[in-house]
Amino acid sequence: MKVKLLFAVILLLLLSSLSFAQDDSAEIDTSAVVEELVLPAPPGNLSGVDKPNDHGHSIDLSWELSPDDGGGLNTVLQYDIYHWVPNLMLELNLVRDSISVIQKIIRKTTNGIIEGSQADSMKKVFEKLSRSELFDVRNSLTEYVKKGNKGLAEACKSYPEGGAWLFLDKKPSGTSTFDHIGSKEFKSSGFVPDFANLYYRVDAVTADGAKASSNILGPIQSSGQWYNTFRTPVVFSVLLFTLLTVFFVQKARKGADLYVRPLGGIEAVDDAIGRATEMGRPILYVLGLGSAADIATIASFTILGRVAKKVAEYQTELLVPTYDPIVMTVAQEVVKSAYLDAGRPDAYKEDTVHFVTQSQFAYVAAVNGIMLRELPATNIYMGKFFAESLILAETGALAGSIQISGTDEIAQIPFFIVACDYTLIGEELYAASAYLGKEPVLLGSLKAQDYAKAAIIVLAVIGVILAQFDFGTEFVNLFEVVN
Amino acid sequence: MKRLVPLIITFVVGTVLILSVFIPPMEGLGENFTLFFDIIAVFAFFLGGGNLVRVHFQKMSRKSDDWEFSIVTLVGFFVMLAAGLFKIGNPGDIASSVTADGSLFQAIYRSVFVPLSSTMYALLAFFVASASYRAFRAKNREATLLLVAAFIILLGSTPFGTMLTSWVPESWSIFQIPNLAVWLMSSPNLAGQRAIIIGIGLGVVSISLRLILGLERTYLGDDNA
Amino acid sequence: MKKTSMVVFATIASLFLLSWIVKGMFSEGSSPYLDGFLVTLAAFLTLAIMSFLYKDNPYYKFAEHLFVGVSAAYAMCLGFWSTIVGNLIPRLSSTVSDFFQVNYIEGDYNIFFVIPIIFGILLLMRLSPKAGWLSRWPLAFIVGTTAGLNFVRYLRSDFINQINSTIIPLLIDWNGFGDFFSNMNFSATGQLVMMFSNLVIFVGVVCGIIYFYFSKEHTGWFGRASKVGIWILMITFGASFGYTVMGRISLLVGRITFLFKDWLEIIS
Amino acid sequence: MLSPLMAITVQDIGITVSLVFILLGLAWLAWRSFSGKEVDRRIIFLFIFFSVAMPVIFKISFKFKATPIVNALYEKIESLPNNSTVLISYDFDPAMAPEVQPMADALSRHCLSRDIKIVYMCLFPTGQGQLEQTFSTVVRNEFPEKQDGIDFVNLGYKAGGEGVLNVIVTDFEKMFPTDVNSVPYSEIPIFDNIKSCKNLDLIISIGGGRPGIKEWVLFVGDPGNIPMAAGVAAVVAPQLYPYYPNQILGLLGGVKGAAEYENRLRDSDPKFADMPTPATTMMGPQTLAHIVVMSFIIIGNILFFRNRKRGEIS
Repeated sequence: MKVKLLFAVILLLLLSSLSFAQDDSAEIDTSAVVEELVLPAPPGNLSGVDKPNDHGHSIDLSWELSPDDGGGLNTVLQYDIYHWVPNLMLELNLVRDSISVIQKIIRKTTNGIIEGSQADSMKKVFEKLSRSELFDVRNSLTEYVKKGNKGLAEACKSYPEGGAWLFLDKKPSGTSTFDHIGSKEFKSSGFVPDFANLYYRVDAVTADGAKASSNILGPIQSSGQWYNTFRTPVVFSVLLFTLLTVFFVQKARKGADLYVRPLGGIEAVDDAIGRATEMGRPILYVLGLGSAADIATIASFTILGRVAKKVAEYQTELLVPTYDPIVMTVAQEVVKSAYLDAGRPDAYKEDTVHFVTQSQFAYVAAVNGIMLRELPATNIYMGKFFAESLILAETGALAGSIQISGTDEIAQIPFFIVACDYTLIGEELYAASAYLGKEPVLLGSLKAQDYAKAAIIVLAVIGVILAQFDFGTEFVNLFEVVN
Repeated sequence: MKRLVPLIITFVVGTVLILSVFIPPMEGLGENFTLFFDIIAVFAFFLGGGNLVRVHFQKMSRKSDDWEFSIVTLVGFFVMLAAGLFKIGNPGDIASSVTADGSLFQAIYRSVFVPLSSTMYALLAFFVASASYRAFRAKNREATLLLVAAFIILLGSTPFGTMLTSWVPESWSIFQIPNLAVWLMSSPNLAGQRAIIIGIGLGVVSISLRLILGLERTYLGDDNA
Repeated sequence: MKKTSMVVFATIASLFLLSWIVKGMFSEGSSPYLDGFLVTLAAFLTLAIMSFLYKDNPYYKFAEHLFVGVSAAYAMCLGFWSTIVGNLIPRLSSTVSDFFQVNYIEGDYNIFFVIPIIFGILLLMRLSPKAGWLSRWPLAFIVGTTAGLNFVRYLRSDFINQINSTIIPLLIDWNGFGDFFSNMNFSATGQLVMMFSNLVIFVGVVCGIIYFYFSKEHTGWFGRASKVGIWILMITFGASFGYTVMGRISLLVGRITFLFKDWLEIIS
Repeated sequence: MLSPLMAITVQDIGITVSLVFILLGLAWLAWRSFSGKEVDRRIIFLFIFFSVAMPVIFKISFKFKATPIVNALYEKIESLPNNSTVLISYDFDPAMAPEVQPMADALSRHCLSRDIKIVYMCLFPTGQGQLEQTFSTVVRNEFPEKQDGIDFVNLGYKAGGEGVLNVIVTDFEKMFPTDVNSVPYSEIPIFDNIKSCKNLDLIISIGGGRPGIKEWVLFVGDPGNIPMAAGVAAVVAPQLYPYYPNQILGLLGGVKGAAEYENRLRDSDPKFADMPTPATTMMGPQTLAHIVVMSFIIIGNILFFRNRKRGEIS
């Protein structure tokens, strides 16, 4: 009961101070300008549209520069943009201010409290309240704002009565557009209601403070759109790519023979396994630091499957130290089934794939240790690699192993190329897994990617030819996604 | 159940986020989903911490190799955690920034975390040098191209390169080493990088599509785990 | 412990103890011995990591293990304060918000913010051997979000926008052949070089993509184009290598500066 | 008048001695390699250590002219009107700090001195620790008159990487209900007219990993059509060239980019004459180390070709 009373008192206090607020806004009016000042010519022809292709709550304004901006008297310093708001909005802003004063008292921070007599009086009232009362008042006020905001659109209809011009923003001279991007949240002070009558005005301001107002724009309404037409090129490519992928995956599933060219690095893997067998030394397979959802790691699993199968056939030893626990379980599965495929499930050892640690350099130190102790005949690095790539490849070279690598981490490719014998560059890693796995899903999506690449080549060639002529720009603009 | 629910979640979330790009009213929903994602990402940090504690306690109880060092990890972990969560030594109260100057958290950050992580990466300087002595060879035409490009960039990033070719006249200035280095970066390098990012970009697009459509399920692990 | 390693340990310990005392005696500030300790600790850890270059050793292992623990806790604390306290709690409960002194955020859909909590807790289930499979749900959410976000963004920025950027004029300031030949020079900003650059970019991108085209055998003109592609790629990697050397050396300079300036105070 | 001999300082002697030392070392290395003896990797490590340490001690430094891609960012900041708002994101950890912290400091200095407001945030948890360093060395130290919340604001770190970016491109407050000191968004004057990244005049990401500048371009720069620039560690700089100039208007790559920016800034206005230039200082050791690395490559390759020739004969 007591809280309700308090709430009423505070609200009354706030509403009474609203008359001050209106007085404040009256000051802004151009009629108050002192006579000695030379008025600039006003900006002309203020017009506005609902901001296209957005979720609403925003208006794009544009005007013609004042003749005294960049010419004439050349006195215009800036443009002040105003919008008309109903009293309800001013009231709600005040309530919001008082909520924030309460918050600050609750937070025991005095820094940044709104200046001025009004805030002081609020502060005085609030500081007398107990903590729990403060919370209650705050919650009631918040509820009040929430309810009040819903009536804003209705209140806007009263223009020009029952409201005031509110300063929005200033723009430097030479600017002739302003996008009033309102908030879509009821609770935010920048809230702009959709389908409400909005009014705008732009003032040209000189360095002395003389102001000249443009015509008043309004009523104008903001609204949301259902579809962002600016992004049509993206929609097209999303649809095309999806269709291409689904089409080729289906085709591959039906057993169509989709050609993938052989890759040097993959041929080298087979040779390297043979070499390891001859030398009687193990093969080290490093899956990198990626997670099981990383495309490079997924590609690496397929290659690991192939390597494990060959290893099982040749009866060589395989070592797979892993960095990520999920990657480890998947890798175990892959290796186990590869041994099964090769008809040697008995040769599979549980610790072939083992977890090391999930710390980058500790992992490197451990793998380096394996390299120098076991002296593997071949080291295969496939997956996501970061700064550790060079340390691994360097140590491997020191141990005299043949090294085959592949990663899509661009920054690390040079180190692999320099220190390894074969390197799958970027996308080649993905292609390698499709080539080896012959899985319809992988083959199909590789095909779709190839078609997309072909499209780039064709479009770029046409575009470059057209770009030599003036009418080519229209073609280029097709690929320009604004906003 | 173990597979179907995750596949549905992935499909729904992925589709909503794609649609929210084109359909403005869905923007808010997309924002909320991403906010959920960010919050879950923090739980992933907690999972990382929990995992760390579990692994190192196991190591200690099993007395496996180097188990003594697990104590170091755990002490470091808990001290830092306490310093951060209780804001020990922070000026101001609970609302102050966790990294505020003067806090124990920031002190440990500066004198333990910073030297450790930056020295880890500084080690790479040594390995780069060693690799350039040992492995950087003009084995074939491709390797030679790589080597020459690297050499020009190395020269170009030192005043030495400027000195070496300052006699080249203005009308031939592209052959001055610094200009040549800039040109290498902004022409052939740009072309090569673009070719790679288009390829990898398409790879990412393709795997995203496969994940959303449920064609790619590796990340779920095996059924028994 | 062996006798030699005991001696090494004693020497190192006493040297750093000495450093702490000396630093504490000569440094100014409100708490000289604390500052001295912190700088000495940082120096010790720096040198401990560097000792890895000689060989793997207990000091390195100590530093390394400390790093693992501290970095995990660092990320947890930041995540807790910034996201859990900053974004989650204000949307859940005004009482808890008040405890942490953050503003409660009023919203009609706040109830849905229990979803990330449930998923977060399910994610932690991974720590339990029996309910571990439940962590696949939040994992699916994470994967779905990244896939959904990446799908459109990569298509737009790394595909459509890259086509747009590759369509460049090959003729620049073209006023006929006469003008071209009479003004021809090899200046870095000259017409010839600019035109050549654009040609290299265009041909380089096209040939580079051809190298990554897997559906056709690389023979004939296609093979030659792909050969040009790999040359361009090699120059690219060379440039990257050169740049990386610079980056790595900078880090070393940073550490050495710390040792000489902040710790030993040889330089000012 | 001092005789020329007197003008020789300890520094000059130091530089000469270190150059001689490095030259002798290289000669020894070449001789040892050519006589077919294995050189231990640790000797090479030691060598690199000295060639970096000596110029650090004796402070060899050089001046640099800004390349167009660096200048583009400088000019962009110069062209921004007063009271513009720039966002600087600290997307790096201490390991990259020697390269990129000087950029972050120089950019902050440049913006604040031109009365441009700065919104600081980070996508790396460690970025918040690094931000604190800029605050203590540049913001609070050199610009004591600038006020928190009015001239700059520190939003701190949020987890999620691209998830964070995807929200702030359309709604700032949703992601950052408060700044790092728990001051609510609505009470921060800078944000009066800023609802999303689209209201910013420029976004600069300082980084070198993931999430970093690439994510900024993909999730904020491109979708919101917002001018972007970047300062990055040298390792990733080459990868960002495809986005220049359409998607990134300027790029500082590695410590050289930072040094170029510092020099450009210092030459532009006498008030910057005394500013600290850590990146420029670092270019001295850089240069020597580069020369050593290049010598390694040359020695290695001469060795390689000699051995190959021998292999062919035998």
